[in-house]
Amino acid sequence: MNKNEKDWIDITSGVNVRKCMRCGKCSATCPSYDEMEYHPHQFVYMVEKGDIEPLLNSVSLYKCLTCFACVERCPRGVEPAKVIEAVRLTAVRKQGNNHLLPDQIPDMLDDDLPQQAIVTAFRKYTK
Amino acid sequence: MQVNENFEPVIVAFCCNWCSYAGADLSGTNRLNYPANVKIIRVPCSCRVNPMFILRAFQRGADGVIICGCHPGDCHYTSGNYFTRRRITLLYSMLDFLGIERNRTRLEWVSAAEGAKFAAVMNQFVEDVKKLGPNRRLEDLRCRKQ
Amino acid sequence: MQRIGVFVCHCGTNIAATVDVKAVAEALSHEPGVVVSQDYQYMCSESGQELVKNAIKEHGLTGVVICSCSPRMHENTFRKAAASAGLNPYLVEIANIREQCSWIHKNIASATDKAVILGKAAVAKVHLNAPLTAGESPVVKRALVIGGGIAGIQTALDIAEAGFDVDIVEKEPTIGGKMAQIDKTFPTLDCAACILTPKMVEASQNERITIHSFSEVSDVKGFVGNFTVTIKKKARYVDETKCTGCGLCTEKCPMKKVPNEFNMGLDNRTAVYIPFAQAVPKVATIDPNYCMMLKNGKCGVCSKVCSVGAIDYKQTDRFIEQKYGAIVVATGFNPIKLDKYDEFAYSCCPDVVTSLELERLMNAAGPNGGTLLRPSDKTHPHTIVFVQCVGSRCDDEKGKPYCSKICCMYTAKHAMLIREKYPDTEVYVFYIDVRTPGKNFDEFYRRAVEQYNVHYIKGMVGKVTPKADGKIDVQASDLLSNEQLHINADMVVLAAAIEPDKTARPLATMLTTQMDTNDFFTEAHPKLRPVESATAGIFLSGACQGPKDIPETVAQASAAAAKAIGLLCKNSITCNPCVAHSDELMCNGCSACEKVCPYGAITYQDKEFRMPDRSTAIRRVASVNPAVCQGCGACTVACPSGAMDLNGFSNSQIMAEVDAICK
Amino acid sequence: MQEAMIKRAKELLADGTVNRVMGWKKGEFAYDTTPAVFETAEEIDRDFIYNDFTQANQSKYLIKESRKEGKILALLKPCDTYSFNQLVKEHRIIRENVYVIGIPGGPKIDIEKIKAKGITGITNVKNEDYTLKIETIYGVETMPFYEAVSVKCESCKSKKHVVYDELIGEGGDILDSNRFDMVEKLENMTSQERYDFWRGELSRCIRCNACRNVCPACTCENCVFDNPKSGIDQKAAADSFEENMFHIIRAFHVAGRCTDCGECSRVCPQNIPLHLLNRKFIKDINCLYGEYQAGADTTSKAPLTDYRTDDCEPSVVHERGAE
Repeated sequence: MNKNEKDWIDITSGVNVRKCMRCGKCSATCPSYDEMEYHPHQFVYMVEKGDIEPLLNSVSLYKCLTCFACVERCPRGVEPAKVIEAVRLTAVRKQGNNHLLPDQIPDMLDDDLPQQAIVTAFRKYTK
Repeated sequence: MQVNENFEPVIVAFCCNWCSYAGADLSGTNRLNYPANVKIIRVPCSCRVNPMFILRAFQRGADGVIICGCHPGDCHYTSGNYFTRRRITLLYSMLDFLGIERNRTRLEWVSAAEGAKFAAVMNQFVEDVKKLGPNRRLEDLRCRKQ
Repeated sequence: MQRIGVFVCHCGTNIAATVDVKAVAEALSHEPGVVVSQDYQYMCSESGQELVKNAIKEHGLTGVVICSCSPRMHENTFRKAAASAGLNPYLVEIANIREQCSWIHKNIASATDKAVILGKAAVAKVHLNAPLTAGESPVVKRALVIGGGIAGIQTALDIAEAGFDVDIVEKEPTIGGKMAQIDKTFPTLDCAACILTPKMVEASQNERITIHSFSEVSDVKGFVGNFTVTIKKKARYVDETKCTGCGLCTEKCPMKKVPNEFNMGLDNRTAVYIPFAQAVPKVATIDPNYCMMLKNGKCGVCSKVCSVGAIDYKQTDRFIEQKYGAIVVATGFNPIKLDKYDEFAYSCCPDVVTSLELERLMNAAGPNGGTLLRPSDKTHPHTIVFVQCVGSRCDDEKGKPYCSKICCMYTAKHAMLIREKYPDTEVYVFYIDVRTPGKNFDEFYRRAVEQYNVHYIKGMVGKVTPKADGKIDVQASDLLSNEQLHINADMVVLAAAIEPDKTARPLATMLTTQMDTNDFFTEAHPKLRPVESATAGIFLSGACQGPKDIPETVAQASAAAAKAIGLLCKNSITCNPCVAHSDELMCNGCSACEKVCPYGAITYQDKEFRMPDRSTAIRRVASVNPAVCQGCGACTVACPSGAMDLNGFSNSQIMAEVDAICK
Repeated sequence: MQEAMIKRAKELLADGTVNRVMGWKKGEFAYDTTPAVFETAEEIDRDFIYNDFTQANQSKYLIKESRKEGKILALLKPCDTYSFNQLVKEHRIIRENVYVIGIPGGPKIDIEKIKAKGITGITNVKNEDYTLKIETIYGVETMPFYEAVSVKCESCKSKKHVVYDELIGEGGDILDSNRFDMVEKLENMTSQERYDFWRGELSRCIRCNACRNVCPACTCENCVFDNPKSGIDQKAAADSFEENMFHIIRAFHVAGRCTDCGECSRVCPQNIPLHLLNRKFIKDINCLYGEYQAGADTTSKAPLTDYRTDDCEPSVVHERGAE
């Protein structure tokens, strides 16, 4: 267990993962659930355990739409999307640079992309 | 500062009747030692302790003042110690602001069941005050013992 | 001149082994005012007490200091001894030289020194002790119960049984409360109405019980043993004394489209109505928001059909004033409103209902006569999803932070009843935790799973979407199999959190009782005084104090009744004389003391004072009701001018102790 | 501005809305202004003054005045309205008996600051476009207005009138002030440095009671320091302890009620920065129990007569800042 990484996620996300009461409403509400290897509630639980390595290497990181449905619905105010975001940032920073610059996004857009994905992409990559 | 081994501080402890005074009794019942420097004054509730009493103690020669009350939420009068907590926090902050040594004042929550805690708190407090030496910053010279 | 006697106890060797008791008696004999200073083997023994009594008489003592064990042990013993020798008991002070001296110190010299100092402090204090007399205040032998649900009914019945008059104030037209709306009760599955309605009738027929239905408490004055309460009897436009409850008016009333609150708005009633068949009192009430006669003066059918002439359109609110010795609060609970939970589609889909609505849907006296039908199209539901913890255990402003306690059990009950009555129905229960502590509770829940094949799924529902075909898509997570589910449901039942009734907070203000941040009444002690409020004479019954099921509610209701009876049995109450008092000449009238008083013992009044320049001035000054004050002293420190002081622990007494210790 | 006030005051007197007017009165010199009650239009014409020197907070006088027959007109600067509200909240001022006109406040100037420049024999001071023309018996001197601004106005907290029946001039807003800077500086000193600082200040106290008598929060019928029964009464400080005692207790008694009007320091003949003690309490209350401005309203619970079950423990005092 990497304590520094856990602390870093705690700080960057601003989320207290110990508030989770394991109801799973985040995962129940998640539109990307089926795409994900680890689901929102697992993110919260695994970060709480400090079991972050598998998350860093999981495709789930990039499947989160950052639609904030889980944040909106969580009865305990845990804000899972922010945890996922923090893990994602950890992964991105680990590799030394930002993989996607805002300038590159216009070229990558295609017409079938949902509007929300575009907005959330900006939210994701302009940190 | 030079620690004077022979310095015996005067410690005044205000204890609420329902929890801390009973806690002090319990540490007696269990024969748990703490220094004889500590003299207890019984008050109905920690919220009865007026800042005037604390200053008065320092004036008359006390070297340390400690207030003990029921744990927050357990007050016999339901809310007394919550008021105590605010008042005493502000008072201690003011004394600190005026440059009075921090370890001369303390507030502790001791329940009627915590005889051991009472003794431990008093041992620690007396030791801390001993390290500070006699109260010189908030004394009344006229009351100084020769 | 004070004449003080000092009595130093050996307590066998308990004190004498580490404290030189003779030296203590000798040292204290030189203190100012001390005329006699003695030591004795066992001061608390019969002969020890005789010694004190004789000294009081012989030396004409004005104060007594006993150096012995903790005052928590024998203060009362010595106070009684002093009183029997003719000395005011509050002129006795104890110096604790056992628990706080001989038992904790090993060095005889330092223990003796400390004992002397503790003795000196007690002598210094007793110099300033004033004789105090415990006041007495009479007890009015009548109780008020606020709220006529099962809690209020049980409390009233128990108090009446003990031989005291008791009034129930109920804001609705009938007593019965939430239990009257419930279909079956867990874990026995007996019919709620069958066990409640006899109690309602019993209450109405008991000659010691007066029911003020459709009434509210509008003002409370006074204190323990002597409350004066103003009750507002809301205009029901029907003369209660004449109405026979025949129901003819309700049949003939042309205004038939009024949402029926007893059936949770699932069907309609008339503008003049009797909430349900077994209502007590069985008296009609006219709803002024819908009655055409009251709104625009056109109709008057009910008045025409009423054979006893009970209809009175001119009726107005009436106020009655009554004195009570004790008040029991039984204001109960309500399910929270769910309109903020968009994800459950409660507001937009009629087939998403709360559990209390389901109770009515399943009740034989309910809108469907006991057949479970979907509210939207009146068809049988085949798949029903229950969602637990809706609004309970929530950390946000939409819900409540606490567990509502009853939902796990009633959901198991609903699931079981549905499976029993309609075995072709699939029932899913989404839970976070199943909490079933209680006699036969877990067995009950297991029966739902094992015998009735209710599908319990660990996980929460995330989204409920009504579909065009009338079905409802329920998207949820199954945390144990780690998958997201979609259930094609016919009905969704939400276990809404429960909250205290909205009338509780203004009532708490009137009663000067405390509430927690969730508006539940706070008990005087969470473990040892669970049915009393911190304010003397106010007792708590049922869910107004916290979420409770029926057995617990009834248990607490009877406990509150027992406490109230204990009070009403007394002819008068002795007050603790160590109470606060205000020096009116110094009081600024700033209200600081009033705001910190946990008992509402301090009131303000305008008084006329003669000023030094012979003019008169009207000033607002505090006065303490000694019957209500418990003597904590919070007010004495809040008071900047020092006008407020505490008997027995006055500013000067405590400072005298401080001085003696620091000298 | 003075003309507008006089005009309105006379109107209100004439139409019987009020029977007295509370304002400021000329002294021997223009800079020498005193709060005063006017009963007639003539008195107002003769003596009423409102200028850069009218600093005094009038609220405290209204305790007595609002208990007299008839209604009184009070002209309140923004900072005075806070004290006024606080006194209404404490039932000291009878609100119905006061007609409040909000008037623009400072910055006011402090004659002592001008005198400190070595300027003597002052007969009149004029503010010409933020340059002070100081007429003295020796001739005219000038100095920038802002160098003479009084201490209490230097860190003005609000230009907003929190209570009024009408306004003359424009209302303002709550300001971001730097009023806690000095408190913070002291907090960052060592305990010994703080002790030395306060001994240096408080040892000058001559117990003239000016701070207490001017303070709109110190309104006790009988002050504990004048009451022989209180056990702490003292006429003059006989020892350094008593110097401390007086100011600690005074600050504690006004804690949560002090509106930070700054009058205590303004009137101190020994220039002791007494407002720092009050600001220390205000700062602590703000950080520990949430922002609270005494006098901002008449209904909120005062921090010392209120509590939260999750309030911090007093040990925070011992854990923060320099030892």
